[in-house]
Amino acid sequence: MDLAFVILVEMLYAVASLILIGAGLAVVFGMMKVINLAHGEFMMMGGYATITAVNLGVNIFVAMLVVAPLVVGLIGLVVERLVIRHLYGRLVDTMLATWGLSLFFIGLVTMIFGNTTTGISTPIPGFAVGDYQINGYNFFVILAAIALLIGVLLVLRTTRAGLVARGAMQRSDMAAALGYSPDRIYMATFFCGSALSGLAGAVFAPLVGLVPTSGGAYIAKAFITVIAGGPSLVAGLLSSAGVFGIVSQIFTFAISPVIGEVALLVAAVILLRIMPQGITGRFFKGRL
Amino acid sequence: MPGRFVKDVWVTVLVTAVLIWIMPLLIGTYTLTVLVIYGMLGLSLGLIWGFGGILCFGQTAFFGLGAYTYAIAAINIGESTLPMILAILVPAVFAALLGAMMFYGRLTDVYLGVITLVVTLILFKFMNSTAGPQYVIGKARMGGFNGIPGFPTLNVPGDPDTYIWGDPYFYVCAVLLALVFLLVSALLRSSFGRVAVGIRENETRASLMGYDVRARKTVLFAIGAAIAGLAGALFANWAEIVTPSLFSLGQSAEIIIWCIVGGLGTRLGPIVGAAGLAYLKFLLGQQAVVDNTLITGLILVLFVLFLPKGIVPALVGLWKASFGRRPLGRIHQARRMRGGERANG
Amino acid sequence: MVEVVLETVALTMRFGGVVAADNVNFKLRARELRCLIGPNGAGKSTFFKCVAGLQTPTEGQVFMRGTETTGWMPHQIASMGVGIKTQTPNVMDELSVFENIWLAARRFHPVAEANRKAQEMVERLALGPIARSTLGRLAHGERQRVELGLVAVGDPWLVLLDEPAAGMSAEDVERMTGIIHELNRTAAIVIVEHDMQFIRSIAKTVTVFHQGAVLMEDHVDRVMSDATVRNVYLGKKA
Amino acid sequence: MTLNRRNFLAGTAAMTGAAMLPKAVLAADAIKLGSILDTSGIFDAYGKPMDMALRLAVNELNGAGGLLGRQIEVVSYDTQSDMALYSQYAQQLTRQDKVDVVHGGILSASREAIRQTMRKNKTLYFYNVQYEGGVCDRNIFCNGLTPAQQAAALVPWALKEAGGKKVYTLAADYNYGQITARWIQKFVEEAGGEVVGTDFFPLDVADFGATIAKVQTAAPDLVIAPLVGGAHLSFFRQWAASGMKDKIPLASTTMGVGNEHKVLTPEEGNGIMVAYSYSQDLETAENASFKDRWTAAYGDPTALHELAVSTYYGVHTWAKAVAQAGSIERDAVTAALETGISVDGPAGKYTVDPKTHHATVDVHLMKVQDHKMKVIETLSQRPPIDTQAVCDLNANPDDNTQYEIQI
Repeated sequence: MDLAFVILVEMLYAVASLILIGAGLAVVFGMMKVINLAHGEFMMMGGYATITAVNLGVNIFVAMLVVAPLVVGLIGLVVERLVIRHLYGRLVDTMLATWGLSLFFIGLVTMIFGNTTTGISTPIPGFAVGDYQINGYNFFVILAAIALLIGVLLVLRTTRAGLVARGAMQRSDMAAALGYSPDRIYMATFFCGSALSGLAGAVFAPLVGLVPTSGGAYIAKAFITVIAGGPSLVAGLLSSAGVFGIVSQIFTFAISPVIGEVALLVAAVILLRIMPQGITGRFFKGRL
Repeated sequence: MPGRFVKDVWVTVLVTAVLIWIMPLLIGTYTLTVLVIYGMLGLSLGLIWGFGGILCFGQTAFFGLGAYTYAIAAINIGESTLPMILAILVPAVFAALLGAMMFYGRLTDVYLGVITLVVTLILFKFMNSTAGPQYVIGKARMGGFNGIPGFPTLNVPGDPDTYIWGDPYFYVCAVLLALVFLLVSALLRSSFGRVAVGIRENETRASLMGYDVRARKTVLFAIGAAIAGLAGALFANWAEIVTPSLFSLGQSAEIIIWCIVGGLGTRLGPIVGAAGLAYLKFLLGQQAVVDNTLITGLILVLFVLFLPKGIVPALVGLWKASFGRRPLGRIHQARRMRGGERANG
Repeated sequence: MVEVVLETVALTMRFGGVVAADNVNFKLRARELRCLIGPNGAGKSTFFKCVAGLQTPTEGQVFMRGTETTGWMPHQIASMGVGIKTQTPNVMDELSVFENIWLAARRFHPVAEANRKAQEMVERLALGPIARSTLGRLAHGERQRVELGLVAVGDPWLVLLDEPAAGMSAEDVERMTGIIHELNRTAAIVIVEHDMQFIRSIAKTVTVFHQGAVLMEDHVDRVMSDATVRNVYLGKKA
Repeated sequence: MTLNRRNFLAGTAAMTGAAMLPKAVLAADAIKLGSILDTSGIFDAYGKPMDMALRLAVNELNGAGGLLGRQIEVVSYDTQSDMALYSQYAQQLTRQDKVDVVHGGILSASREAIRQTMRKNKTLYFYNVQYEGGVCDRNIFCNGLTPAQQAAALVPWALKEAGGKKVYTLAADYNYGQITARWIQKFVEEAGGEVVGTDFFPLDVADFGATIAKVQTAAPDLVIAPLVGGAHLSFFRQWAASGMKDKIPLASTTMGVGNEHKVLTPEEGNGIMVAYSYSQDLETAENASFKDRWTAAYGDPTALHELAVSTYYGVHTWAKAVAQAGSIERDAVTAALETGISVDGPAGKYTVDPKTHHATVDVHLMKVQDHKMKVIETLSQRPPIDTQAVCDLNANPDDNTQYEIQI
């Protein structure tokens, strides 16, 4: 019974981490049709921002939830102004340019911080469930993912900016027709997307050993989750993260972590084969 | 148009001969060999992406499969002729199956990219997890992360004791690249190649003309994989070790960069891009002032921003500005933009 | 009795709750020219797509020259000798006019024959001066003409055209009419069209679609003078 | 890091000056030492300090008048963590640069990529990294620890400390991890214990939640975790975060090689049991002086690790053999090395084992304590028993294989 609970928590955690990993990419992809292959590096920089801030004496939660998103958001803003905005509408080119950026950032961070592993410890203690000990931080990650989904949903549903964003998602020329400069919208979107990536990186910082190449571990998963989710932002992210998280955890528990990872990938292939437009391209059409 | 092809053959033979003579005077043949091999790998993606419109994020999967197939077969068979053939066939068959799955499922664009990427990742993870003694094919241990070293290298066909290595191996690779280049040229001049370009331009129209787009794309995909497989086998012979890093994302992305920098929709572009960038990487390894990853990334960003068509088309464009007509079926900015719009739908 | 080249039996297409094509029974005889008209959303384009293999009907069957082709892929239908032109110009932008037409010809003929056929077609459509230009650089009317050329070069016995005259100049339309008449000597033709003037100039029998179903089917003059059809077009209740 | 390099460049102005001499003079005069390491890319945390240690050793030798009256010139290449570049630069070193000896290689795959090239071109090769053992080739000298050297010392001690019999092994999924896991099993059984579970993790796995639950189900008395790299560091972190650290003791044969223990907080790291030939915290005069010299050359010695020290030993071992042989010819130097040369240094004594060309070293049993490694016990001169079981270069000097050691 205790074990069942532990497994449940681990599954929720796996789903939540996929949501966090995918969110920044999903926002940028969903609204701008830009696949940001430097997404993993944005997360990595979020981690570094957190650790640096904590080492400077900032409270860890402030560092994670405020400093990291802001720093990475600003980096994203610079990237958008310098590179991305020249490439709108050219999907493949943006992928290539952002891939170049990812290498660039790895190099840059290596030169600044060196290539040794860094990290901070978890701010939340573990606790016991019957005979088992669980990582208390798992709950924080799960909560963060839920808050993030609700937040995105609320912004899109209730605010004016959200309305414009939804319009832009449906048709990129619509917002322009409504009198909003698409340039501004894209800038704001990329900032938000980058900030979300930074946030995700920050949330994972206490769980991992951070190196400049850490981003590589995230990008493939983020990419797969977002594409398999399909066009709807929230529903897509939730459904594909749900499928992949649960599948991979089942196989991890039953067999081994390798098989868990491979199962995730195989599930992605099968899913896309059956639903070439992603889950929400097939179901939940037109929802958020 | 047989006349033009004959001209192609002469030009290729001549240029190859001159290069084989001059290049070893400038760069060591050992490094040249791998540049030639990368050129072939670049060409394989250039063919399917530049002329077939199939953006494969996992071309390196076929490269790696070719290399592994060769290594495993060579250990078991003890000579190199049959393993070389297998190293071409296995990736081709694998690509045909994968391609059939994707193209008959009407997957396009980004989705195609994701599937090829994911398949490459699966292979990478699988190869990495084969360190245990239970992963054996015949006499060959898969070796996991450390890969497979110490397999018999290329020998003169029919004479397993006479190895081809060093300078002769460079000549073998260079001649093979020239041959592959000619085969690709012939293919593109053939009806099959022209239809492939037509499919790249407009799939719906091609099918409304009565062409089976799915089958043709699958075949083209398999041809590309066969070339990548051959390059993989040559690489295995050159490095004398195969490791899972052949399947890595970095390797995969590098091939894409070669094509972009060299120029898509040309036969020469990907070869030039591959050889040029690989040599650059080799040169960068001899300095330690700036981080090399940073430079590679910067090059890519700058190319996409300022020379998105690549070096070769830019040069050809200059040339054409003063002479002659446009060449057949160049991929164009407009084409990539349409790719972006389609992803919207 | 002239052979029936295209027949649909109870063809129905639903999208979710919307019935885009409702129980359409349609017959076309060899060398007949038929126009499909109807207001926006009447189902004529859906019907067209189901016949051309671009969509698979929810129910019902399609027969071509007696062979059932329901659910076939477009290339299978095209391979039978059916020429199809879709609503938006579907051409290969980066290829030349000649290459475009050659590719269509090559599907049915060996290389040498295809070269000859394509050359012939270029001349027939007076595309000679622009034969080496890429399609992407051509004007809309020229693109439409090229597309018609690559439909015609396969010597089809059935031609399906979706709004061939859309957005063309009067002069272009006139030329188009000539080509269609010429095609009609060997092929049955289905034209989906909005442009009433064009229809009047070309059609004999017209099928009117309304709310997914066939409203009436008669000679063009009688259809044009029909009160119900007028009402449908003006948006009044039929 | 950049700053360090600048300091270093300034400190070695003499060498830079030498590089500006006409090439012919230099080539005739200097002994060429080839270095081939990943100083950028994902493995540079290992490679950079190794490169620094190699240059430190060479500078010391040059400062003391060089070898056989000649200066030593370093010819180095950065392989950028790319296996293909290893092959290329190995060719470059042996054919174009015609170096007298090569030090380098980090991963086993990189060693295997260049070992045959070195052998074919008759260039002496030193591989100075902890690895899975079993390489048997007269042209190569390996001075890194092998699994049996570590496990034989670590396992019985850790079991005694843990006060139980049941062991769960969590190992990195590659050759080193696989082989180490088997040695652990052997030594656990010899000590009367039992391995209740073994899991392997690819190097990029960073989420150990499920595994930690699984381990708890098996309820072992000791967890041995030969996990490798940044992603695997997450395990130690997550293990502590779930509050397991005080319930089941941890031991590792790898944690700390890349100075991972300095990243973990005391709450996460304290008490983890390890066994190495070197730690920055060894309290010996040699180590203190070594760290001073390192600080003088590069500044802060925190990046220093066992692999760097092995590299330092490697260069000095070679130099001692050259001096003893009075020649830089491969065969003469090899013969000198095979007399069982030993070198004293910051980690104690390294002795060449003539039979296997591996090293007999001192192994320190240590516990992590507040970012440091506290030496509990030092076992002196532990021979490479695993490689010795399969390799005898005295009997078979032409051997050229990496044996899979059967346990």
